[in-house]
Amino acid sequence: MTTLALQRAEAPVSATSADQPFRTAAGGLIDRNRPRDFTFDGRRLTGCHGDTLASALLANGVRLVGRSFKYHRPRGILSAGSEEPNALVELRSGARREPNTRATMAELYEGLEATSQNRWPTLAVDALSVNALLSPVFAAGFYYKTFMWPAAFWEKLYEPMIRRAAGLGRAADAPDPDIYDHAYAHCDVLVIGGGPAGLSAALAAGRSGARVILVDEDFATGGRLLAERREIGGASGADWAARALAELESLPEVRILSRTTLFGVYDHGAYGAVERVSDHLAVPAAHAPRQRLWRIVAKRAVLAAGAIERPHVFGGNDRPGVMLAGAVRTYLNRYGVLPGRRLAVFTSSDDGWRTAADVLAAGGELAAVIDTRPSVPPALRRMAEAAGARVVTGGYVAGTKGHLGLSAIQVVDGYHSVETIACDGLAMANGWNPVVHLDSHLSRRPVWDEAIHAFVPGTLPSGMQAVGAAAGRFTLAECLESGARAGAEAATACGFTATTEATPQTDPESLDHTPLWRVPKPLGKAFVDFQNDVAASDVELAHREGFRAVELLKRYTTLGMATDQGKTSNLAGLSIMAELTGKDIPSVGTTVFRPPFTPVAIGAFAGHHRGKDFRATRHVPSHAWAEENGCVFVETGLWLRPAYFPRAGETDWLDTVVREVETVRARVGVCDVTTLGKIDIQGRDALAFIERVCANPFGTLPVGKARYAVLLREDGLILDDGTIARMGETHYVMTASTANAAKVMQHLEFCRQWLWLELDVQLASVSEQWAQYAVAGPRARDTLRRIVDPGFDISNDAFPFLACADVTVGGGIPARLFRISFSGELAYELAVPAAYGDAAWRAIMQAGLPYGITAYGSEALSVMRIEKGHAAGAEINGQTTARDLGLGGMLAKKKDYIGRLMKERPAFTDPDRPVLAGFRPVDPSARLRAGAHFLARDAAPSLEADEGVMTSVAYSPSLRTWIGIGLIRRGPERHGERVRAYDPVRGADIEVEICSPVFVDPKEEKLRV
Amino acid sequence: MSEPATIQASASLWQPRSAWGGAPRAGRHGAPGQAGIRLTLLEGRGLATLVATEGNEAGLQTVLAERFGLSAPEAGGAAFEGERGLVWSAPGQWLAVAPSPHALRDLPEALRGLAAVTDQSDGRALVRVSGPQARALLAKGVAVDLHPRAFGPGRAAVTSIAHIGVQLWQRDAGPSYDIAVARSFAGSFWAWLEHAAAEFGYEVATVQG
Amino acid sequence: MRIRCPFCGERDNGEFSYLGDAAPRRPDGLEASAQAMHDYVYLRDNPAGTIRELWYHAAGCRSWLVVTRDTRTHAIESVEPARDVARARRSGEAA
Amino acid sequence: MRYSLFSVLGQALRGQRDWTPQWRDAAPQEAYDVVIVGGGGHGLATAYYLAKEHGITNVAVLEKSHIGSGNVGRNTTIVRSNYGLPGNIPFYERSMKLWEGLEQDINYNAMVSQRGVLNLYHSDAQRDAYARRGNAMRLAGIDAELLDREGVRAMVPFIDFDNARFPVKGGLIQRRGGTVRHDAVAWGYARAASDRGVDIVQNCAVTGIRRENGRVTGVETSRGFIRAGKVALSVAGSSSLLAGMVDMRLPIESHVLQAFVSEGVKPLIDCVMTFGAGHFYVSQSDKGGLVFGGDIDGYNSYAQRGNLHTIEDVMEGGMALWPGLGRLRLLRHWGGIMDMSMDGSPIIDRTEIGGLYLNAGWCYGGFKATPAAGFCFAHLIARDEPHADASAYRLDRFATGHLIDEKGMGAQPNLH
Repeated sequence: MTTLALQRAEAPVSATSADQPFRTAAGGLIDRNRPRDFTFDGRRLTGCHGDTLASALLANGVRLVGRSFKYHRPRGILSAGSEEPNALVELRSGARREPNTRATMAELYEGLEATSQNRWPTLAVDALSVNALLSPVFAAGFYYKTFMWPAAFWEKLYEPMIRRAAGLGRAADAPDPDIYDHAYAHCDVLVIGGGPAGLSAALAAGRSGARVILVDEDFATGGRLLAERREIGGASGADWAARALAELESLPEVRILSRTTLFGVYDHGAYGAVERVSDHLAVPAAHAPRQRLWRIVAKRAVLAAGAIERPHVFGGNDRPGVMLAGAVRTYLNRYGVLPGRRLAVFTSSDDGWRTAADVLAAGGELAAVIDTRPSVPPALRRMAEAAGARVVTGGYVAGTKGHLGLSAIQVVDGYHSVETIACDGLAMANGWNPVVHLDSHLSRRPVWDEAIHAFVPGTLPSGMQAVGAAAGRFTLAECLESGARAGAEAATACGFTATTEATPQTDPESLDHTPLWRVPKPLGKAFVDFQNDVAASDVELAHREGFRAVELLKRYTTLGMATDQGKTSNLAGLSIMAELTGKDIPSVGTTVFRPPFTPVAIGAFAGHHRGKDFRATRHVPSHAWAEENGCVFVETGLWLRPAYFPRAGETDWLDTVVREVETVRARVGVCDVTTLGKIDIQGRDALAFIERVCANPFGTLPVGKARYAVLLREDGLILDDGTIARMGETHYVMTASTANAAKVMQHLEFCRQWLWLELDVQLASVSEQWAQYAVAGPRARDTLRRIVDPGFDISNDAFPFLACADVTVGGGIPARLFRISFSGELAYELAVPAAYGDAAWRAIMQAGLPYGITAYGSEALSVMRIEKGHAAGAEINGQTTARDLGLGGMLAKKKDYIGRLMKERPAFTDPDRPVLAGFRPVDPSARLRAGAHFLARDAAPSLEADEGVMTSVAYSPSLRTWIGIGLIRRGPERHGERVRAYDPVRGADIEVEICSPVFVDPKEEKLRV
Repeated sequence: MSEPATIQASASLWQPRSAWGGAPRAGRHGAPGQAGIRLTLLEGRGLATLVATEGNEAGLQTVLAERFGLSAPEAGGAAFEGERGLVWSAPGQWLAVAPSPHALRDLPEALRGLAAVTDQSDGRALVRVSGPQARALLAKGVAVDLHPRAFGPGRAAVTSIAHIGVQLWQRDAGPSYDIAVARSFAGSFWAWLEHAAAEFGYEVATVQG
Repeated sequence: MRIRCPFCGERDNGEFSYLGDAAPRRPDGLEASAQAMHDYVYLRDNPAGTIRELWYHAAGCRSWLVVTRDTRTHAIESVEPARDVARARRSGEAA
Repeated sequence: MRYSLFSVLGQALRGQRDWTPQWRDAAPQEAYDVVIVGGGGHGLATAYYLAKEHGITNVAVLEKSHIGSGNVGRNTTIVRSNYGLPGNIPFYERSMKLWEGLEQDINYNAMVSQRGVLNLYHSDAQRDAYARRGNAMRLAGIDAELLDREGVRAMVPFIDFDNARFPVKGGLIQRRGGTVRHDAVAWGYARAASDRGVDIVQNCAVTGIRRENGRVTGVETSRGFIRAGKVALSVAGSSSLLAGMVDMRLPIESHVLQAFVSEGVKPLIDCVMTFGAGHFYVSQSDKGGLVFGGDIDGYNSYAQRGNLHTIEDVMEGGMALWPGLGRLRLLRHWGGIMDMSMDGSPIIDRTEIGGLYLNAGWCYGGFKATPAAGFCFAHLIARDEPHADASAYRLDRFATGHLIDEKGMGAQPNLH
């Protein structure tokens, strides 16, 4: 410390920068030749390349930056990093508006637009600053005690009022125009933090050849080395950092991610980080993402995230101009900015005196140094006094003065007399807290280190090590040494040969520090949590009311719950609670830090998956034809299915669907049913396997035949239904419903790999290989005769109902033909290799032309299945048994299968259970709707009167009326009875007659012709 | 097995359609400068899944080696001779790849009793990803470590990209990778590829067989 | 969370789907009792500590796996193919 | 001191000096008529209603940490009674009605905000399923409205109507649903129960349950043995562990559910909204943060944290539904441990052990249930018979098949 130059610089501020009156004449890491114009609240200002918004504002003498959350007190810039609680602004405008952006982290770019928030009408004159006058009322938790009368006023009056006042900035009100990216990265050693410890660790690990990722939240690498006047091996710290960075960049297996925040630590070496790829630009370059979310997997991690300085708790400590002492040094040394014309230092450590020295070195005026310790090293005192500064030891700052910014401090000396000292800047140095946030993410609690009066990492998850200031080792020498050692150890643990070099010589420093958790007698409100306006008096109140456990304190006062997660406030709150309860700080404990370390844009997490790309869209093989022909599609799971194919002159969807159904019932239609799951089951024990997974018997199914299949869950309810076709002696093809295809495959694999591994079964999903088309209607066979190659006899005799066979189409293209029907018509399903799906569809349309073929979609398909009383997704909803759906009779009696026992539970065999029936409106013009509940005609609506529910409805072209199927108590016994379909959410109450669920061709004559 | 070479097409109607559909546009796209990515659509390939029957893996290996000159690689492997090869898919399961479906026509019969063979030639869309930024591109979607120390030519993975199931294998140290994606997902997969490749600049081409 | 599939290597848990405790044994066969089936389907030890559980590598090799994991810390002790575990159980029964 | 505008203003003038602890931090007595294990919302509400409704005040609530340290303090604050099955409907409506009068009843402002719960639908099938549920609610006299697309647009014009992968077609809204300041529920019940004589014992972990002749006699705790006539377990998240102390296996697994809050912003959304085509639901707190969540992580866990896969899934849902969220930042995410039951519905029942009662299996529905769970559990404990509104929540329903499976997912807890 004493080695630092103390002489006053010749010209305190830049002579050429009249527009940046607080910019020093020289020095700093900014580029003075690259001015950057920006605006704050519409005011045009200029900064330099290399500035943050905060440093540029300070360079322009702007101290008032925002208004506080609750009391709307004027606030300025407290810090120079990601811990900033006060200087939050709205950045950019329109669809790119970003509320609550830390001015200390926003890299200045040409044209930057910033607006202050949470004020009206202006930052300087804020109407709600009246809240500050009401602060005696607005103590912690006051709202739990009032606003209760009258009850209805909460939503109408009190809450809207509170909500409007709360909330800081305004979110954008249009969709985010930028793109976000994701990337995965893997490494041996992950180093978190680009300060001296992190750089040392990365160098030690990187030199060994290990794959290293260095993550640093700053845009310039070096951490505190950029902010301090320090020496390493005879060079300046900043130069050392630059050399380290250059070497790291030259190592092929080292990746440096700057402008990147490691925000979360997850299980098993997984980490989340967000890279602000384009936030330092007005608009991202073409094709470039705004931000990229990195998912990093690391074998080892070195935490070198540094430390955060602690404010003092005294009256008016939130006034613009009061700053952390380290931040003052950052503005002086890195940005070449004097944070005030006349600065005072309030310190409890030797570290604070470093700020005094740097102020002088930068040409600033030092008004005073107030040290809470009774004695300070004489050399330090001499330095300050030589510069004309008032020095007070064993005293404290009790209060501050100033309107919208600091104009004076009120100092209490060792004799309790109050002295007012004029100054426009105050630097607070009350010790540093290691950043223990990340190592807490895996539920590890930090432990108290009495030597440094701070929490340090406790037991870390295996593979993780903390170094440097993050481990409570604050001296530069310790940072370099512990970083290098940890980096080498991590690389060695990954199998590399790493050596550590001797730690270079650093200039001496003193860590002497006796924290003052709060001043004894503050003058005015003494803030603990700046952003949430939690004062020391609120902690006292929480204590008085029994909210003494640290989590209760946090929740009652909102201490540490603001956007900074209490980075500068938590310990102050704990220490006051410790004092009030007579405990020591570690007994009070600490709250759990949660990810993310700093807030992360929601868009970054979502990445590519938004809008139409939220989830994949699956296309059916006939999609191109359908599009060409004006099809209307419908989302069905991930599939985009053709719903109906409107033709000219049709006025609405119902017109079209009726025409499609009538055409199928009278002539022929074709429908893409590729979305069904298709599973090839082969193997010696294929049949035994099918017998165990299906509830109905298959032992008698011959080769060349297909059968309806019901699968139950082990709890006895229906899992899915489909068909199983026996294509060969040991070769079956099973279909599953569109919605359940993946679930059924997983279930079959479970049975094969876990339950019955003794069975020789091979499963292969062929859902994607085959395009499958239902060709249905009286002319289906005629149509298919022109598709299936001539060698195959598909006559009714040779290929009867439920037949299946391998055939060829189009002159030798292999295909599968199944004579199965969902529509109740003479129908086939033809499967062709998917590449020929488009061709086959066009060929079928052409082949069916003479018979008046129509394409039909899922709507017509659904109408026809309802006309036939076939259950589908609305009935097979995970709450129904086979018996409920009228399938009880087909279940096997003499075999064990999944779900056999549980389906016999009393509730499932209760004769009063709602079961499947059909419904017809008594007034044939009435429209039915699914979701209506059934009530007796004379029943008053009540839960007790509920007899069941309509599950599916359709307008039946065959019956010229709406029809429905549904579940109703004792349905099959009640055909002919009338009940109400009660649908109050759509204002309907319709009398319906219970009937058979099979409305069309109940004798199934059409199927077999 | 489909045999396009021998099909006597009854009409010009019966033309196969690319699994990529109309999504890809040939040519140069994305950021200007030297293209970092080359995307080559692999058309007309033969694909089949082989699922070994219980306890017959050794016999399967022998027949594959003797009759087809192929070896079934271990978990996570891909064994290729030119454009023919086998890619591990699951325990006891492989994806057979050949320049055309025709080249795989003898497999089912030759492996009868040893493995269930299922044609998948139409079920997947294939793309080859190469170019100086190929690895960086795939890192945007593939959670598997593709660094040369962890993954190289002859390695394969079944995983997902952008919520879409893929099978990928590395062809050479260039690096170039082949990616197979289920046909119905091809359009969405392509949308992701374009999104991810745009910042590197990319070119699109097609090869047959 | 990362799960090391014995076939595919370490993958994010998002590639897997979860079933639950691997301890309950399905009472196979026509002679199984409803009580035993009820216990198999519904009752769980749900330990705070080590559990052997069934996962399915849905987005990978479609293998069912038995993962031995601590439910308090998520630490994974082992991952085995479910087939091997089932086979070992059976041979244990036979012996 | 009674809370009122008068007392608040009075204390403002007196420097807030006269406030006293909101509840007594009691030391455990030797014996109680009823010991409630678990000082969460449910346990505290149970104690309150035991005292208020049944005059039973010789009651201790034992909490291993501090009150409200479990799920009542880490949920997404939603209250609603929009269920579709008869086993659930009367219970949750009981809860809703208790919420509506809670603050005046316990003299504590828990900020019950009936701003509406809107479930979006994206297909005809989903619309009909919602109609089915809404109609069931209406049968029970509960408010439910089915909105079309334009009705939804009027409420939440900022969501994606034009470019959505799964277009919004409408929604089911329960206007009486809303949010409640979660911590305040625990504190308010604690204060009200304490005022009626209940002992709230913090830092008192139950380590064993003593039985004699098939009946409970008390609990072993970290602060010694406490005799009890009746023991009531109200420890969702850890129910299996407590049940394990008496060798009971439950149809429950413990799973982690993550929750999220964004930075505070000026008012954006004035209802609770759920996405019907992905895992995302959202509301805005009075402080301005968007509070949102999605699906459980899906694996058994007792760690109060989850993993990135689920986080991305939730955010993708959020961006898909509401593309303006992109630049808003996630402030914090955390996890809570859920009792996930085998049919997705809770258990409020006696056990086979005399005097031992179980309140468990809440899945992620426990918060909204707090008043009714306390009310019905107190009834069960006091009278030894289930309250009519909770009579379906039997432990033997898995054996009888009287499941209450709203989603139809079956015996797999992580799918509910």
